[in-house]
Amino acid sequence: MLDKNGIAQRIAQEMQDGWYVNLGIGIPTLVANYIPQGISVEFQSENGVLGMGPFPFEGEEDPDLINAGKQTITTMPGASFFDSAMSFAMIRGQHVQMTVLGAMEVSENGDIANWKIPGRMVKGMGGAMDLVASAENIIVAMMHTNKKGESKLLPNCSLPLTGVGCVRKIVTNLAVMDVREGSFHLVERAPGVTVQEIVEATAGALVVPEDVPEMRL
Amino acid sequence: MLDKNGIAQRIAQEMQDGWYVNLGIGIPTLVANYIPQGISVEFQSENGVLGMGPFPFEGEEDPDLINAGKQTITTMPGASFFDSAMSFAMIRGQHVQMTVLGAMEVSENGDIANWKIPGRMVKGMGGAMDLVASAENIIVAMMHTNKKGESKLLPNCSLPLTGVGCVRKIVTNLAVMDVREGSFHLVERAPGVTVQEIVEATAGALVVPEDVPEMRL
Amino acid sequence: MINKVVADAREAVSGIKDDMTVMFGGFGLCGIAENCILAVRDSGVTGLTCISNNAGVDDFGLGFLLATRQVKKMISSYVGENDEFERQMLSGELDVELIPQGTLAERCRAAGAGIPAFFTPAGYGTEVGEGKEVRSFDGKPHILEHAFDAQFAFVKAWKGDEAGNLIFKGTARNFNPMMAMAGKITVAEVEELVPAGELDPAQIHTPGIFVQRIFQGKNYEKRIEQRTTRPRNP
Amino acid sequence: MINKVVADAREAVSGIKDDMTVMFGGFGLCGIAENCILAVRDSGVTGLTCISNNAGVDDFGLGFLLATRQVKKMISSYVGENDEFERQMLSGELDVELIPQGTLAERCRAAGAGIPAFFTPAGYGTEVGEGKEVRSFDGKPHILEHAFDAQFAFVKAWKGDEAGNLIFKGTARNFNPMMAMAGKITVAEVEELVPAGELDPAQIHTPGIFVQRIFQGKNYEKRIEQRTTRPRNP
Repeated sequence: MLDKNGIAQRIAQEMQDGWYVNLGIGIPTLVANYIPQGISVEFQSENGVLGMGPFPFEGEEDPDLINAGKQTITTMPGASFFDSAMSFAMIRGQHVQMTVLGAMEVSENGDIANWKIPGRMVKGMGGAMDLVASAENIIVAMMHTNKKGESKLLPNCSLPLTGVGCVRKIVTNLAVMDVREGSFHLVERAPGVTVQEIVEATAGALVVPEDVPEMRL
Repeated sequence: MLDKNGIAQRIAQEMQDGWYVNLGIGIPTLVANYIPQGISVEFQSENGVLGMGPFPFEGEEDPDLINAGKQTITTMPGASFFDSAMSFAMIRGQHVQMTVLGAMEVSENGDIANWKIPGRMVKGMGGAMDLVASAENIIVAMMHTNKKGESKLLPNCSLPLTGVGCVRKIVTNLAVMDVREGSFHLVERAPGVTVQEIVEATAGALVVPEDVPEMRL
Repeated sequence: MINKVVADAREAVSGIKDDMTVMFGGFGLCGIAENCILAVRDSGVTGLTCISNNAGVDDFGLGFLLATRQVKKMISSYVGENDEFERQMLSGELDVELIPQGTLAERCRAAGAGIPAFFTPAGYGTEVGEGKEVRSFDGKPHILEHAFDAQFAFVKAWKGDEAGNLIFKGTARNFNPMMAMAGKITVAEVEELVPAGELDPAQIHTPGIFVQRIFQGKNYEKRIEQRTTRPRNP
Repeated sequence: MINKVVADAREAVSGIKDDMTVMFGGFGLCGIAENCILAVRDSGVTGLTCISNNAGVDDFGLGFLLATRQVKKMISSYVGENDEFERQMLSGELDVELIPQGTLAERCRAAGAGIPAFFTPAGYGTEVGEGKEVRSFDGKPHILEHAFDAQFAFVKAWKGDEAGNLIFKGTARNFNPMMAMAGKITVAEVEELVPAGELDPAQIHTPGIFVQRIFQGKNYEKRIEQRTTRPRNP
């Protein structure tokens, strides 16, 4: 079984050299810590920066330099700043090759719900609806089940949707799954996790091939 | 009767302090030479500059600094450069207060034709269609009649249109006219021109008030 | 040239009236018009519809206008970190319209660019798309979104000149340029105001044509919401 | 990082094929990709559909591709000053689609920004509007225009860095930034290529994400079409 850092590490393996990547808040943010050796990617933050670097050293924080999570950041050589219209032009125009974001629910046809729980204070979708409607390569990073132990991989989402039919890949604490043709397709097991455990934790249609390798981190 | 410079001079009187102005090719270009004292306007050229100045001194021409007529120019203090999308955002978004352009024909309901003569080589509309469709304050600068002596102020345009119902004011070698409610409205006579001469040179509906003052230049 | 320079924030917001729709630039507390927000508060106008990506925090930014209940409706992509906001929303005192962030940005740009409507894929199949025209392009469904209509826009820049040209710093640019384009009256407050001619024309982010009033702000707090740092190597 | 820097124009245009749709930046002869145009000519591809505001002159710019009859169709807002162009158009060898300049610019931006279609007032009631959807907003009729679709975009910048970031000079910016956004493969030629990190991130006009290939061009002529000057005071 993976922890949050393990999920992030596995997702980082999906990155390819030269890609532009947008990471959501939460587990996705951790992906930046696990870029494979020999690979160079540029991180886009939708509030208007390309080429985000690590957090600043203490005392060097600049209030005019933050990411979409409102955290103070730095920039890498080759960075650029731009306005929000340009930022979402990059996203909507599919110039960002990979988007990683968290989810509350994903359905077997790739619908995603991650912005609203009826009856609770709603904070808003931010850029998530633009990201999921636009990106060709959306990876969801999340726990396989919620705090009550219920599956977050469902036949249909019960929560209000963020986007329809857009999720291509899911990495959870238990497994890596592709989403296509109306089903989750099991690709890899997390270390020490059995296929049976994954099947039991998955409420939506799950296609299990004969051989399901354990992921390598 | 006015010459081209006189037409330009009369149009310049329409400018108000602080306005942003787009001048077309031909007579409209001359308007810049007659800005009234005490008034300051900024000239926009749709290829991407605001705050155009006079032509450069000989030897100081910069091939990267031209206007929409492809002439070498200079800039004034407070100028800015921008791309074509931003330039037409200014125009379409009605941030430019005054547009002056030439015409081959204008109809009594304000249609304008100035880009195409069937059977001849067509060079294109350039930015004219965006300008006439967008601007609230379009002034046409032209001769009252064509080279054959035929009126260019018609009941209906015979040439392919550039825009419909958009012309507000016309300044010709003979007169100043407003265009509203489906008619040309005579406002001023050019020096030495009689109302009768204007009536005879105007094919479209012309409303003539009792008193038609001679213009002051 | 007509003088765009006003003395202070109070003069800059003059003409704002009850029930107007107004835009505020900024992302979180980054790049917000600190001086104008206070001046709008002090003007006493009420019933405002505010278009702003976020809604400030309890004791800063647009939180000031929420505390005084001058806001009737917020149009934003993300609100939160604001207890008073939550209270007013849940009690029904405050109307909230949530819009995808990219759509929010594009609707501002469209307003400034004379584009009354455009198609975007964002929000299709969700609550956001309900009641909106759907059309497929290359087999992909999109929804029709419309330009905003705002009487005032309050933006914050780093440097500005007397012709209204603006330059932004870092990610404090965010929504400010599009809102500057969109406002019928755009008020820009800047950290440094210089005479026309001192800024490089090629480096202007917002050309002065979009700015009707400009002034040098004061007492900028520039609060940081999430101060994240890394340790220096020993 | 994948190396975007290519050796020369020849390598930069590799992959261009007959009958492709390609964009060329520039306004008149200002800000045109002089090196790429020659390399496209020398590649020998034919049947091109070229999206470019203008069509060059007889012996320069896109005139080179017209002289060799490599262009099947021009999509422009203004053509002229080009006898060979006129001859090919009148003889029917060359197809020409004329588009309002602002619509041309916006259709490029829309292509790059994932906006498949938008409404504009330009061209309503004219030949340009024929056959297009009409809709009124606030009582004013608009027509629906669609994003372009181009396999290649060839743009010219003043400075660029190895990450693909571009800075333009003066009015040589024109259509280049939107075409850079729109091309599936965008090739940028620059007068000066510098290592990543040497350009100020706040002054980038075109972020590198839009540029797939970049190289330092050579032998720039930068011809002036209308050399206009004023006399010095004696």
